[in-house]
Amino acid sequence: MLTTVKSRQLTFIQAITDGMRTMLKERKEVVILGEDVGRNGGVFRATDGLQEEFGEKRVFDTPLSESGLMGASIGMALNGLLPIAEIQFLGFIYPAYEQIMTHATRMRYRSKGVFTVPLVIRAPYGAGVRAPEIHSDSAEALFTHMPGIKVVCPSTPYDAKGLLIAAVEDPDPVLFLEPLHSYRSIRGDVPEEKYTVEIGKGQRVQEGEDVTLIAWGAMMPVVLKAAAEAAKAGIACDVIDLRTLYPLDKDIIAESVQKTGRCVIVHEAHATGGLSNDILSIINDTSFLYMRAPIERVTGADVHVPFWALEEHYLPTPSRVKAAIRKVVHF
Amino acid sequence: MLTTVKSRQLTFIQAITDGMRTMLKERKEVVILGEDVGRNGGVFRATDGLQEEFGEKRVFDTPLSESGLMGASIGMALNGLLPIAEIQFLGFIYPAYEQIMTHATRMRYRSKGVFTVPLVIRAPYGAGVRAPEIHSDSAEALFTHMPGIKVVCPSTPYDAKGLLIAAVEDPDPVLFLEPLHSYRSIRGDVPEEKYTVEIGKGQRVQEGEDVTLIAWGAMMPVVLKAAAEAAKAGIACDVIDLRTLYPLDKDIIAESVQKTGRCVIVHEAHATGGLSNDILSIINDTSFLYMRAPIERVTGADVHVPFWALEEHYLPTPSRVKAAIRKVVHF
Amino acid sequence: MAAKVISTPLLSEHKINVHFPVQQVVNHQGQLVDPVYESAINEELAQTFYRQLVRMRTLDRKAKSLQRQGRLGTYPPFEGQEAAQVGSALALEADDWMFPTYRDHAASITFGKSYGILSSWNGRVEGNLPPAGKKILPPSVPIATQLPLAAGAAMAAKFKGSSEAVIAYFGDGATSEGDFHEGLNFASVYQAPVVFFNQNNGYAISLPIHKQMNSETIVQKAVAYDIPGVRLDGNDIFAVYFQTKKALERARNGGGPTLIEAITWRYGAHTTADDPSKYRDQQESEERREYDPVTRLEHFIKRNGYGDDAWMDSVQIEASEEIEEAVKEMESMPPPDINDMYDFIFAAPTWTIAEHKQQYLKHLQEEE
Amino acid sequence: MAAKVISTPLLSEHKINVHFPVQQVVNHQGQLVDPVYESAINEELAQTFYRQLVRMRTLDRKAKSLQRQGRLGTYPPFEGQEAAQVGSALALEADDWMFPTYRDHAASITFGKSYGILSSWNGRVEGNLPPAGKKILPPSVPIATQLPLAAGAAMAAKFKGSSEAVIAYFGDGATSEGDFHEGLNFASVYQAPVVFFNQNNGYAISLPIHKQMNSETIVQKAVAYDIPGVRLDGNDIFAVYFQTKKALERARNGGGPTLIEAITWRYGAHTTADDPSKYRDQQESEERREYDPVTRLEHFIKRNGYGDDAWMDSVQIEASEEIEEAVKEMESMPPPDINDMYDFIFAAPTWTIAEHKQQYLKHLQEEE
Ligand SMILES: Cc1ncc(C[n+]2csc(CCOP(=O)(O)OP(=O)(O)O)c2C)c(N)n1
Ligand SMILES: Cc1ncc(C[n+]2csc(CCOP(=O)(O)OP(=O)(O)O)c2C)c(N)n1
Ligand SMILES: [Mg+2]
Ligand SMILES: [Mg+2]
Repeated sequence: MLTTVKSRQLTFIQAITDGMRTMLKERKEVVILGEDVGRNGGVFRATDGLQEEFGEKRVFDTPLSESGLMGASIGMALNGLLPIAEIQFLGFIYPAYEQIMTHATRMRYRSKGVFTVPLVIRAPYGAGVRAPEIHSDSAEALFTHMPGIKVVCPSTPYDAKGLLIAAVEDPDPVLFLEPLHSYRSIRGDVPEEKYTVEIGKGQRVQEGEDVTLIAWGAMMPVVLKAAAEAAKAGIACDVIDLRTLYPLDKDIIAESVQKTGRCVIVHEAHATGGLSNDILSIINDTSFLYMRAPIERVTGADVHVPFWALEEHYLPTPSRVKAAIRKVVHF
Repeated sequence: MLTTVKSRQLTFIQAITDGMRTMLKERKEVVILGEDVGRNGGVFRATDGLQEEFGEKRVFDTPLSESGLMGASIGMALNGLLPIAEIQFLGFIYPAYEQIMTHATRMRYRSKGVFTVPLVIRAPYGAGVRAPEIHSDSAEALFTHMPGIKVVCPSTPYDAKGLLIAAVEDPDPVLFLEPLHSYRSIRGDVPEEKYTVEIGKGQRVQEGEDVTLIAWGAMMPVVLKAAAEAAKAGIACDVIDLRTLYPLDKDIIAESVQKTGRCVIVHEAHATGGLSNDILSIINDTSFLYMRAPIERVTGADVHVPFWALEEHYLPTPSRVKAAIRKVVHF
Repeated sequence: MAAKVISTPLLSEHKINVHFPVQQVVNHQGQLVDPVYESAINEELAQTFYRQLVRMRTLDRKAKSLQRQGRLGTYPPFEGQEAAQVGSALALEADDWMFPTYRDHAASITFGKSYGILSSWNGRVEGNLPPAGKKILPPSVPIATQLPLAAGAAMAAKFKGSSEAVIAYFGDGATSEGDFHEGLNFASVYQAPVVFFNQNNGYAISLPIHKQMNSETIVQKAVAYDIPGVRLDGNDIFAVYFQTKKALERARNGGGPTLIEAITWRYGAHTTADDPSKYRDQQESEERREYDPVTRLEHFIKRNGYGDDAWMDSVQIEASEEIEEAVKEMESMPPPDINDMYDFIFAAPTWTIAEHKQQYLKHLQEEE
Repeated sequence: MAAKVISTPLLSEHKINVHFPVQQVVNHQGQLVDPVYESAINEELAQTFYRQLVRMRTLDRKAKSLQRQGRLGTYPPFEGQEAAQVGSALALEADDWMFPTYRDHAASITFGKSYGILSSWNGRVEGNLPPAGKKILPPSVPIATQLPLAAGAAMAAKFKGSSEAVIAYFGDGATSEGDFHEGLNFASVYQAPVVFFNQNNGYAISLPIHKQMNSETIVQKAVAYDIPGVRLDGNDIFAVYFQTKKALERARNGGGPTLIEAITWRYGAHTTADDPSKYRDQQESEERREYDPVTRLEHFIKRNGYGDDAWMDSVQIEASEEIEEAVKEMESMPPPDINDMYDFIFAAPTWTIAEHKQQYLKHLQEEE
């Protein structure tokens, strides 16, 4: 028997909308809330049309109040709903940090599982779209460090829908990071049906023997470009898209670096305290004897994302990644 | 000519009080504010007697409002004062995270140095004193990752006073972490006069050739105990007290591991995203070829500090550190 | 019924002085002062109130004594606030939600938690667990953070069309936090069925209310959200009970949230680790016993012939026995389970947690 | 002078309906309606107001046009709000502090910033810099966070015994944030010399005010802090100017903070990236031009013979020339300096920053 899966080309952001629509249909407990998500359909249009389709009860605007939004979402999750709360930009999650850290992440442990918080927090992150300050932060490490919340960050439309659905179905809080730079610049095949991408699993997007490249989200196109150029120079890269930032896919990392013995990690966030260092520690713990060169990290500097006239100098570029590849290969 | 420096034995917390008193005398712009810091002298008595001595204008209570406290302190710093703001426990800094991340740390860069925030934030941190939940968090990594704020954490009364004074004199925001477990359990010689300990410099507290032990704050006594026991087993530890958590003292770390080729890092905070991984990255960058064994990390697990009946099982112990030392030595 | 709202002359050109009179049903001498409630009060109600007040005071005193003996960790006593907590908790329906703080054990127990709640002050997470199906949240430690949660739980109740209402407790100090504001704003915007029950006990640790806020009352903050505000004598269990019931009914009937300010007092320390004489005159504090919630109810009961000294003694004896029993039970709890530390972070442990657990358990074994 | 505060009857048993009348000096037809201010108004004042309003409107329109031409990035227009910003900024003393938002360029420029402020919308940090010694903070992007800062700056002014006062701007949406509450509470507790100047322009991006809050006005939130509240016609520059001056004087004289609600309107989009027709009727928005702040002042000036069409034309020409000049200057700015990214995080770069800088500059060189 042959089953055909219907799919269509969607932009990254359309895939996210599609994921939300799928779950609004699937589970009557799903509600979407946040600043401007209702009539306006979100400042990026991620929730465009959803209020019209599902009504104001399911998809609604909140006051300009991130702590209130987060606290109320946690309260709704405690009382049987499955909220998807949008934070307009990741840099505006800081006022909600308290609610996330003291309640979303701790309710299960402090009640031995009696009270739980099945909550999805969606937030666009990252630089490169000429936004004002604070709008371009990559603050994932503030969430991966603290127990009780999972963090995912897709780089393709397919993964965006699949991870979003997995996040809604996860019984615990999930921070769903959206590379805003990819919203409209990336398209891909997305099945119409419901499917999930497993949280905690990375993906090898290109096979190679010489160097492991590890990245996620908006850095994937950068890394793939560098890999393509490296290929021309005869260097074969094993490219890993992590997809989940906590818990990291230890196995895929270890397997790859044990093969290549060399590794370049790329992210937008600041170097100190960035996730590259967590990856380093996985490599230290699993693959010490395999490493043939120090690991190279291509990251944002330990400075704020600058005002946008300079942001291109903040962000990792294919050229910087290529230089790092050269460095680990020629060590 | 002989100069004698008068000093006396103080507890850790007395040294902090002494540092504040010194700066209240030295600079009329210094003000101390926070919840219960005035008449009550702080819940741990760190500001005991200071309001009586310097008056309600210099040392005053604030409403129960961490974001207000932090925002107002930043505003005062903008307008010429040198505030020392107390957060009652580090776990209650989360509501102030927004103010710290969007203003304290960014005012200088967004104004090219026209407006600056010479602010000290004091906060007791850590577990082991049978406190209720949230009171025992070690959240230093949330601050070391983000640009624009320095983080220090003394382990001795001498360093506590010296680093506090350096923090007040620093032209930028400094988070001053106080190992609350050490408040009364640690005593030491503290000069009466004003002196500073340089921010950004660690200290070798024990010389050894076999293994580097790196820790800070409340973990120092734990590490020293393990080092003493290791010595009995013939293992000589090079023990480093980092003292400053951002910027880390790269040189002292590199120098030590290049000598020993083996390293154990100890901290209370969770493993994922903990500062141990930053230290790993320094070692990766500076000392790859020197390392003779994978680095061992003895840290809090990726779980919340448990309710206190179990906290002894969360905290690193000399026994766990000793086991890690054995492991790196016998690799 | 008399108008409950009086506007007094303006204080300054641009300042409005709002006045919310203090609601009282029974005064401190045990006299009924609001005849409206006469028909709603009977012997059974008075005796129920009394039994629970005595239990709670006995429990609190027991806890303090256990703490002094080193059998309990740091503990936040509530003596003086029993009427506010018991009266409001008794006003709830079985299906309602409660969001208490660390000081609200009397409310939590009255609404169904066991005395085992005390074990949380021995660092036992088990103290946080309600009886099956009972929607009593673990006490909120970070101040005011429970208020947006309560708003959200109430929004969900409305969403589901259930008849659940929500009560959230908080102190005078909590009103300074942003979460107080954001919680009340959310509840008012969505007209969520929640009662924000403030216990104004005059202090937040060492800070007296007049340094916490510039406003004379807490209730006037209701004006900011245009929601009903009620100021009442929190040591008068009848006022507490009837006004909370009314607010809960309004909430259930779509009337949205209410802010209640219950004026009360803690006689003792903030917690057993605190020395109140550092920041206030404890002699004066003791003088407030004239307005004590338990004594007041005794006066009322005697006045109305609902009970005599012998009956009161029997209530006390029963309470003491019950609590001794509960303490025994608490002290024979099995030791804490190390697995609890790892097993309730997520529904299923991530590999990092599983690894940390395995490593640590192995280490413990090897240590032996 | 007439009493400014009227209490209307209570809405429900426990609800107080406070009423702050809308202060107006000149109505939308340009008629003086509050004779109290007659003697304080003269030709010079009216002309000063007018010149600045025209400049600001011209600047805003120029910015929108530059944005459409791709010569400026995303930009948040303020057309409609000129009187609120200009009137309040002119009420300040030279030594005062200003904490503006991203939409408050008219206030910032009126108080002394250069038109170069626009360059910040080309991602240039230079747009944030005030003239030497001028205490105009960079615009606050994270909503409401500037309010506790303003309270703190005012506390410091009081501490130093200086005569500085502080003004902080914020929108209707900002009132929902915890920082609004914490900032006002701090200012009221310490009676700090600060004016919280709210521009109620009806919307926070797409959210209309009646979904932002359950209260009918913003000014009534002053009751929560027991501070003076003033509600005024924000399109009436005279009302704005005189009331702000009064509030600033009160602040300077130890009278503490004031909350001002200036009712105004933004005709256009939230920012140039926003499509307002998605969430409101733009035709209705245009109809509000009947209450326009600039037209109103024109009516007033003509009515009083303070200027004729020719004079107004000359003002417009002058403003246009001035702004064309400023745009030229902005567009001939030297390119941004990469060093700026590294050199202003700390007074002296830490080693990690120094290393990142050195590595990156080296990489750039090698790339060439
Ligand atoms: C966010 C936060 N900041 C500080 C504390 C420390 N703290 C515990 S109780 C308390 C005072 C609370 O006062 P109030 O709200 O009046 O309640 P009460 O203790 O009087 O019942 C403080 C400051 C905390 N628990 N949470
Ligand atoms: C903390 C935070 N959350 C969200 C945003 C995104 N945002 C920018 S402007 C705005 C609306 C502000 O509305 P209002 O306070 O009324 O000011 P206005 O834009 O009308 O001048 C929002 C939600 C932000 N800048 N900061
Ligand atoms: Mg209190
Ligand atoms: Mg607005």
